[in-house]
This record gives sequence, structure tokens and C-alpha cells, in this order.
Amino acid sequence: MNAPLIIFFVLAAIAIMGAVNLILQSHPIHCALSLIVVMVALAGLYLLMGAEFVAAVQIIVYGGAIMVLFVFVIMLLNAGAEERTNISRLAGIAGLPLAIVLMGFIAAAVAQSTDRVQAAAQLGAPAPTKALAGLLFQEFVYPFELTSFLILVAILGAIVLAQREKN
Amino acid sequence: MVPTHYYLVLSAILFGLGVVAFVFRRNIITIFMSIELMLNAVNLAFVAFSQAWNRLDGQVFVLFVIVVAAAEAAVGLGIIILIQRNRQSLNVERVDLLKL
Amino acid sequence: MTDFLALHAEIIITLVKIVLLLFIVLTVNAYLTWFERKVVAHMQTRWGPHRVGPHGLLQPLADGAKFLLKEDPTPEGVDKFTYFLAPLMALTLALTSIAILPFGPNPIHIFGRDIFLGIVDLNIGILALFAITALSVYGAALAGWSSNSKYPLLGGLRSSAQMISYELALTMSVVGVLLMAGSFSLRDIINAQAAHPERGILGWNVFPQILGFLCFFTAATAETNRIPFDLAEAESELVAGFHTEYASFKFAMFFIAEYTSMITISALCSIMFFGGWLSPFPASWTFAHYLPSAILIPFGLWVIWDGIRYETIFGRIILPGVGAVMALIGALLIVFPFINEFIQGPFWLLGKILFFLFFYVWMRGTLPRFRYDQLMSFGWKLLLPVSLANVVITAVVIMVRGH
Amino acid sequence: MPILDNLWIIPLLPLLGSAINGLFGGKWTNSVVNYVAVGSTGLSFACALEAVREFSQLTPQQIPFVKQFFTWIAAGTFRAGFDLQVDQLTVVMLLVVTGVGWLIHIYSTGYMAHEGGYYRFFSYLNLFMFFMLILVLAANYSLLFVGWEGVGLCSYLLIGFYFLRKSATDAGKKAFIVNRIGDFGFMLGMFLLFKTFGTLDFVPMFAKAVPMPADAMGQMGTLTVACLLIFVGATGKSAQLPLYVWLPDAMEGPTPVSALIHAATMVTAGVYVVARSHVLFMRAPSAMLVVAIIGCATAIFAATIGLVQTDIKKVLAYSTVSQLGYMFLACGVGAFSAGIFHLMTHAFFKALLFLAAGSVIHAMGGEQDMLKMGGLSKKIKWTYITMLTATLAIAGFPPLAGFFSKDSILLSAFQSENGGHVLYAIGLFTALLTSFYMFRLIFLTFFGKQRYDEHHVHVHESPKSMLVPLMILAVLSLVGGWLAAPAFWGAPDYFAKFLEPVFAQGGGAESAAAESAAHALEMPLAIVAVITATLGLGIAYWLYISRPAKPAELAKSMKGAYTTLFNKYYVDELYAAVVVKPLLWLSTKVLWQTVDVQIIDGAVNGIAHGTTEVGDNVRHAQSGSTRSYAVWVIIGALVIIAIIFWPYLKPAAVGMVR
Repeated sequence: MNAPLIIFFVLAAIAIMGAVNLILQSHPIHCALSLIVVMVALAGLYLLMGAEFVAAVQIIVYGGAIMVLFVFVIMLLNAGAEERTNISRLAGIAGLPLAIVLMGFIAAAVAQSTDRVQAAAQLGAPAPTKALAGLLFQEFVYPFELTSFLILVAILGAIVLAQREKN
Repeated sequence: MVPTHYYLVLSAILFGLGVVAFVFRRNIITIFMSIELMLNAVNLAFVAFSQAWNRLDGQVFVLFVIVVAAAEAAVGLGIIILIQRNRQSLNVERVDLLKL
Repeated sequence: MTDFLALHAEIIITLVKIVLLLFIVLTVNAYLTWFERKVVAHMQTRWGPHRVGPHGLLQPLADGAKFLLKEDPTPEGVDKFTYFLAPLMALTLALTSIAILPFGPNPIHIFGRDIFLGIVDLNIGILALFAITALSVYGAALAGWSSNSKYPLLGGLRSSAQMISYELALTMSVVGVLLMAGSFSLRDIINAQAAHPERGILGWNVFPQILGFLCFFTAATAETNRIPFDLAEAESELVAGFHTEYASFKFAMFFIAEYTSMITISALCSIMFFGGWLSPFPASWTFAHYLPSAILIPFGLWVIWDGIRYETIFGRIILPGVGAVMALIGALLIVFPFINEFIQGPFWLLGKILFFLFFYVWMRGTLPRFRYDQLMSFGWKLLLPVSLANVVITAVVIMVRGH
Repeated sequence: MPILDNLWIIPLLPLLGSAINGLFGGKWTNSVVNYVAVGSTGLSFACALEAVREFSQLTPQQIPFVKQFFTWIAAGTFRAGFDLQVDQLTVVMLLVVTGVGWLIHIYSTGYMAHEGGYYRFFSYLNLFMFFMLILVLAANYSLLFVGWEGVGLCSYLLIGFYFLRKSATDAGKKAFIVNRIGDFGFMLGMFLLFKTFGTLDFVPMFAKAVPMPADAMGQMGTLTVACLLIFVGATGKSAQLPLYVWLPDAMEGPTPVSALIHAATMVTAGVYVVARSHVLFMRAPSAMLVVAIIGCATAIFAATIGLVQTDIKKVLAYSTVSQLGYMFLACGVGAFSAGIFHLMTHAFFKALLFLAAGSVIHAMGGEQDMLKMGGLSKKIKWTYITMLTATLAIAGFPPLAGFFSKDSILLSAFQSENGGHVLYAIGLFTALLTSFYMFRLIFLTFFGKQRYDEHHVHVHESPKSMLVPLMILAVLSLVGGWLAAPAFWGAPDYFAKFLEPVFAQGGGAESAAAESAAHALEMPLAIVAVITATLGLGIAYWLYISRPAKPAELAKSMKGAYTTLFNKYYVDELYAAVVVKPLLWLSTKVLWQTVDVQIIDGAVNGIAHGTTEVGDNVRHAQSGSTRSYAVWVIIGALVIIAIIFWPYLKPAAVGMVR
């Protein structure tokens, strides 16, 4: 039981608890907070895997921008605790078992299928951010540009959606 | 040194929890968050693989996923605001008609 | 016992460092409030605090005591958990960010160990800092929301929107520096500025990165919710903004968090644009190394001279003592050159930090507050484009000069 | 070699002119449009001259000079490049096209001065120049085909230039469609050639073709078929039987167009193509014979029609057809150089004739019917003189251009082994007819008493811009033939010598023995030809000057023949009955009302109805509740994952079962 393993289990526990909390909490703000916890834990895992840059971006963008946006909207709409309707029969009955089956499926699948990955897995050398940048701006430059375009479109869409139609 | 499939199983579990949240929550915002949770689970898998094969492509994809998530959040939240404005409710089960 | 020490030395040392740093930072915070009040007062031709202790030097203690002893009411219908979480988060994050800063170039040798100044030395230091800054939004936002009251909610909304908006500019404006240093590590950034020791001040990043610096400082001010960007706690509009409903120590937490982040930002400015612990003089000017003593001794003497004529007895005792200590330290530095050498780095860094803190206070004494729409358009339409342009220009220049 | 290395400049200039005029000309005054149009063509003419100068400095090894600019289609082994080629044949065509084209541009500035759509006209005209140059410069059949279609398009546009007149648009459409038929044959020919030789570039293809054995007479070998198909295209473009019908109607277009496109350049493209692929034709004697016969038949056929036409341009149109027939006759008997020579001279004097006719029409204020003219020789002197020159030239009076070219054709026809004498006889008779109807035109137009009333039309000479080109062309059609003059006193025929390297490749050039025999024959045949021409002149004079009443009597006396000729042998009516009507019936009754309305629309509507049906039934699955959708999504995901990961899941599943 070496240090990384301990850290992994701690962080994994935190993440899972956060996710469960996301399901159990009734108020959106608390859900958001628990999701943030999950994200921070994941960032920790990325650090553990030596992906520092991704970890930082995870916190900065997910934690610092996206989730803030969520919180902002929740505050803006003053969303209260969600009401307990149960109109969708199907979801109520078949939802949970199906979801659990799915979870088990994926887990079993990866557990079964990763033996080859295991063979290839070396010690995760700390990912040099320079190399990442090189990859991002040379090999993946066109996707990168496309994402910039995507963001532009998203901005426009958000503006169009959120502005009150003047009449 | 943590075995790769630990990460993968963890990501599977998180993904599954995301799905559960998606099905069981009624608040649109929360459902949206559960989508983000699933995305994060996928990211974890990406990074795990990129570490396993010692290749950075996985991390690049994580970056892309994050970008997409950001764009999605911007637009989605805009839509949510509209919904709240038009239907005075954030409960998906109350939003089941195509027209008001 | 000893082998325990030997085994877990790293941990213990780190813990000690943390405690020391916490103590220092909190004290500095306390005296920062005194400093601010004094400076602003003199700007407005008032005396400022001068009752408690000589020159009001004990005012911070009094304030601290007050914060601790006051009653701490929790308003009706607040969201308990979040209500408590918010100030905690704010303070923790603010203090954490301090831990990433390096304070000196070369480590101390004690017990045969190299102990460098600063708690952790991440090779993604600046990114980590930004990550923490990004999270610190929640302090204000959650506080505002959980208080279950109008003004705080507005304050929270404002601060979250404002911080998201200015974070972009903040991050972008640093990219130029990072490009020049080719690293995220704060140490590397400083060393990159030390590339040409003979140039001295001319080697600093401010000159090539002046645009970046201006953007960074402005955005940072906005991030710390300081005047003129303090719309989240605009007294005239929102009573006290997001911490209206907070009292006593929780309020103090926000307070400390704000001042701590001020310190952090000042440190960042001086590290990234003003050469951190580098001396502004060319390396060849060795006599510049005596500057610390050259400042400390006269100042100490002046304090003594000022102290003996002080009206209260207490002052007549304290002030000369302080002055004497200062003068003594100055003298020691001359006597023991190795200490002097060692003190150079921290001296300059602290000097610069002090300057920026003064600048903050100065702005507060001078500038009026933005209107909200002005704030937003300023951030999005001016700051962000300029910082982007800065990035482009820097990149082009670097490419042309073929680094 | 600045130009030869950048041959593309020559066609590009007119294209630029066309683009500029077409895009901006609408807002500009005519003078600006003139500068652009005339300037671009003039420049390209200059470039052509320079190119020729550089060409003259090439060593024989460098000829044909082929330059590849870029690959335009590349599929498998097939490569169609934008390759331009210059050899002697190209040089002749190049000079004719750019030179005559330029003159006609100048002429048009005067002629079109008062017409609407001025810039449009010049834009089209320049575009035509571009495509024509591509056609003559092309180094492979595919690029040549581009030019081929392009000139077809421009001819369509320009025939229908007065698009408000229904007859004009109809004529345009007619020309286009008839050409399509020919082009179809041409394309088939190209495909066959590619299949046979694996390339469409001239140089390698001919290199491959030379060693091939010639098909025997009457044997339908690959080459024969290919040649016939290409010739079908040629008949379409060059208005030979049976596809000549479009050319007379094409006279609906402005006269300069008739001069440039339908007399000088485009219609000769067919001849050019046949000459260009002479290597193939030389190896397909039966195809050659067909060419000769068709050419000969067309010549006399059109000439007979030309006898009785009263519309001045129609007469010229039919004479064009018959002259083209001459050229094909020449090609058919293997005298390609003679054919090209006649092409050149014909370009000069026929362009001149048309332009002069245009000038006459201009003078008469748009009147085209010769019966309403007469006695103009005094009023429009210069037009009269130039037109007379052209007439003498086409009728074949020495020493004008037509004499030499026509003579050399007749000579080679006379010499050709299979059925030469018949061809010669017909050709000679056609010459007689030609000279007759040409002088009939002259006399009706310029002599006799005037048959128009002074008050409505006041006759006036055309402006300089129209007369100068007339004169230049007159000079050309005067001296243009002298290139071949030396043949008479046994010296080498410059023109044939010049073209020999091209046609020697196919074994086209006459052998030495034939040469000597030719010289022996030269004189007597020439004398016969001159006599014939004079005879035609005499008959015309007798009918239209000394006995003006006679023609009417003749027409009455042999009414049947007259009407038949007057109605052009009822060919149009025949085509209408045989081709057009059935097509119309097919397309309306079958294609439109059955296939389109019932089958296609039926299918579409049926699909639509089916979709609505299905939708109505499936709709109930759409509860509108997001969460149940989510469940469906999960189920789908489960299935997919199960499929993907089955190999890994199998052991686990089996384990569960046990």
C-alpha cells in the first residue's frame, strides 16, 4: 500500500461521495457544491497521474468558470429545492435498475478489457506542458481552431437566448 | 503506481452516478450538472489512458471536452433561463409540451 | 524522538514553515489595515488611528480583540451549511495561494538541510495560483446567496459575474510573461528576468510587457474586489454587499481574505513583472547591497528621535526600542556580510510588495467606483482585447527573434 | 521566348476583356468598352505575332512546341492537362483568328454603335475569341473540346443577341441543339480514341497512330469509326450535310457575328479538327471518302439553294456552307494544306463579304432583301469596291486569293485516285454556281435602278471604323493567295511547304512525282476554272443587267425547281416532321405526363403520405418527458456497450450463468 495508492483511494472516495451527494441533495446549490468537490478531487487525480496542466485547467475552467456560471444562474433564477413530482412512470420504475446495470456493465467491461492496457502502462511521467502545447498547436491545430469557432457560436447563442426580446 | 483500470472503474462509477442523477433529478439545472459529471468521468478515462500509453493525445482531448463543456454550459444555461422565463418552472416534468 | 525527526523531517519542516508563514501573514494583514487607515487618513489630511498605542500602532490588536469578542448572530432562514462554508472557503483559499509564492532565491542551511523560502515550489505555480483565484469566487457568491437577503444576493451576483469576466483578462495578460519565461514556475520566471545581470532593472518584464502589466494589475484589482472595482461590497448601494449579514469573526475572515489576496497579488506583480527578488541595480554595483542597512539605520534613528519626544510615556518607551532594534539590525547586516547577502532577495521582494500595497491604498484614496455597466464593458471591450493583443505581439516578437 | 513560354497569355487577354466588360461595362460609355474589347484582342493579336516570330526561330526538333501549364483532370491513367501546342497549323489558325477577329472587333465598334447591350455584345465577342484560341492552341482533344463547346456557347449567345426577337432566340436554340448532335458524335469519337490510344494528347497519340496499319477501303476499323465520329462533330460545327440547317438561321445575329463566327472562324473549326487529326484520317480511307463526298455534296447543295435566295445575308450564309464543303472536299482527298489554305483565304474574303453586306444593310437602314436595293454602287463607293474585290476573290478570278486556293483544291480533287474526276466535275460546277450567285448578289445590290423609295431610307456611307477593316480585308483577299502563286511556274508552293512538316507526319504531303504531275496539270485546270468563273459572271450579267425581266420568267417556267430551291429543299420541314414532332410527343406524353407526374411525383407523394402515417402511429411514444427519454437512451447505450464489449463480457456472463 504505497502513497499514490492511498492518495488515489482518498480522492476516489471524495469524488464518489460528491457524486452521490449530487444525487441526494435536494437544493441545486448544494448539488453544484458537491459537483465542485468531485471536480477538485478529479483534478487531484490528474495531478497524481502527472497531468498538471489538465488538472489546472480542470479547476480553472470547470471549477472557476462553468460551475460559477451554474451557481450564478441558480442565484439569478432563485431556484428553490426541487418539487417531488413523479409523472414519468418509466423513469421511476426502470431508471435505477437500468442505471445500475449500465454502471456494472461499464465497470465490468473496462475491468475485463484493461489487461492489455495494464501491459502497456508505464510509470506516468509528468506530462511536459510544452509537449502538450506542441501537440495541441501542431497536430490538433485544426480541431483547436474549430473549438474557437464553436465558442464564438456559443457566445452568440447565449446572448441571443438570454436577451429579452424587445417589443 | 496506481493500476490504470482503477481509474477506469472509478470513471465508470462516476459516469453511472451521472446517469442516475440524470434520470432521478427533476430540476433542469441539476440534470445539466449530471451531464457535466458524466463528461468529467469521461475526461478521467481519457487522462488515465493517456498516462497508460504514455501519449498526450488523451489530455488534448480532455482539453477539447472542457471547451465543449464550456460552450454547452453557456448555451444550455441560456436556454434554462428562457425556460424559467416562459414556464415559471424548472421541473422537467412540467416541461413536456412543445408549445406553451 | 530524533529518528522520528530524521524520518519525517520534510513534513515537520513544512509544518513549521506553514505556521510561521501564517503568523507573519496574519500579522501583516492586521498591520495592513492600520497602514491603510493611516495612509488614507493622511491623504484626507486626518490623523487616522492614533489613540491606541503610539501612532495607533496597537489599533490592529484592538480590532482583532473586538472581532473575536463580539456576538455572532446567525440571521433567520439562512442556508446554514453554505453560510458557514462561504467565509471559510474565502479565507482558506486566500491563505493557500500565499503558500505557492517563493520569497527568496537561495535556501537557508539549518540542521544540514536546505530550506528554501516558501512552502511549496510547484512547477505549475502560476497556474495553481490562478486555479485558487478562480475558486475564490465562491466565497463571495455563496455568502451572498446563503444570507437569504437582498443586498448580499445582489453583491454575490455582482462579484461572481465580475470575477468571471476579469479572470479572462487576468489569465491572458500573464501569457506574455509565460511565453518569455517558457515556464509556469515562479522561480523560473524570476530567473528568466535575471538572464542579463548587468542590465539590472532593464531586464525586468515590465518594460517588454508593459501592456500585460497594466492589464494584469487592473484585472487583479477587480479580482480582489478592491476599489475601484468593489461593486460587490459597495457601501453606498448595497450596505456592505455580500457580507452584509456577517458579523464578528466570520466577517473578519472575509476581511483577512481580502487583505491576504491583496498581498498575493502584490507579490505576483512584483514577481512576474518587477523581477521578484532581483535588485534593480546592475550586478556590478556591489555597494547597492548595503542599501538595506542604509535604509534601516537612519529610519531606526529617526524613530528613536521621534519617540523620545512622544506625548505618552508608553510611546516614549516603545518607539525608541523599536527604532533601536531597527538600527541594530541594520548594523548587524553590515557586520555579518553573509546575512546581508542572504537578506538581499527577500529585502527587494518585500520592498516591492510593500510598494504595491501602498499603490492599492493610494488607489482607494483616489479613485471613485465604477458603474456596473462601465465595469463590464471595460473588462470585456478594453481589457480582454488589449491583453489578447499583448499575447499576439509578444508571440510574434519571440518568433521573429527566434527564441 | 517570353510569349511562347507563357502561351496562356494569348487566350487570357480576351477572357480578361470579356470579364471586365461583362462585369463593369454596363455602367461605362461605349468608348471605354471599345478600349477594353478592341485593346484586349489587339494585344492578343500582337502577342500572337510575337509568338509566331519566336516560333520561327525554333529548330524542327522543337516542333510541335508543347507546353504543359497545369493538370486539369487526372483520373487513373487519364490526364487532361491545360496544355497548349504550337505548330505550323496552329500558327495559321492563330493568325487568322486573332487578326480577322481583331478587325471585326474594330468594325463592330462602328456597326453596333447604336445598338443596346453594347457591352454585352463585346463581352460575348471577347469570350468567343478566348474559346476559339483555346480551341486552336489546345494540345489534346479534351482541351480542344472545351474550346469547341465554348465557341458553341458564344455562338448561341450571339445568335440570340436580340433576345427580344423570337426568331433570334429560336435560331440560337436551333444552332445549339444541332451542334449538340454533332458534339455527341465528337465525344464518342474522343472516348473511342482514348480507349484505343490511352491518351488524348495529340503528339503521343499520333506517334502511336503512325505505325498502325491503315484500314482497307470500306473496312470499318477502329480508326475509321473514330474518324467518322469526329467527322460527325465536324459536320455539326461546320454546317455540313445533314447538320447544316442551323447556319442560315444563325444570320439572325448581328452581322459582325455572322462574319466572325459563322464565316471566318468558328465554322472552320470542323475543318481544323479534321486537319488536326489527319494522321488518323490518312489511315481510314473510307472515312476520307465519306468526308470528300459529304463536302462535295454540301458544296453543290448549298450553292443551288444560294441561287434563289433574296436575303443578302442568307445568300452569303449558303455560300459559306458551300465553301466549307470545298474545304472538306480538300481534306477528303488528302490535300489538307489546300483545305487549310482555302480556310485562310475564305476567312479573308468571306469575312469581307459579310462586313460589306453589313455595311450595305447599315446604309439601307436595316433592309436585307436584295429585291429592295439596287443602284447603290454610286452611293456607297467604298463598300461597293471592297465587296466587288471579295466577290472576284470568291468567284475565283486570278490573281485574287480565292483563285489559288480553290484551284489547288480542284487540282488535288482531280488527282485523287478514288472517284476524283466526279468530285472534280461537281466542284467545278459548284464554282460556276458560286460565281453566278455572287455576281447575282452584286448586280441586284449595286446595279440596276433603285428599288427602294428615297424618302424612307437615305443611303449613307459607313463610318471610318467600318471602312478601314473592309479595306484591310480587301487587300488581304487580294494578295492572300499569292503564297501559293509560285506553284504555277513550278517553284515550291510556300504555303504547302510551310505546312508540310505537319502533314508529312501522316504521309499527307504529295510525293515528288505527284508534284511534277501537279505542275503539268496546274495550268490547264486553272484556265478551265477561270473560264467557268467568267461563264458564271456572264450568265449573271445576262440575267440581271441586260434582261432584268428574265429571272421572273425563268422562275415561272420552272416553277417546281424554283420553289424547291427557294424553300431550301424543304429540309427544315423534313427534320421537323421526322425528328422534332416525335420528340415533342415523347417528352410531353411519355416523359412529362407519365414518368414525371405519375411515377416520380407519385413516389415522392407516396413517401410523404407513408411518413405521415408512420408518424401518426409512432407519435404516442413521444411522451415529452425528458426523464423517460433518458431511460430510452440508457437502454440504447446498454445494447451498444453489450455489442462492443461482448468478447470481454462473455467470460463474466458465462461465469454468472454457472
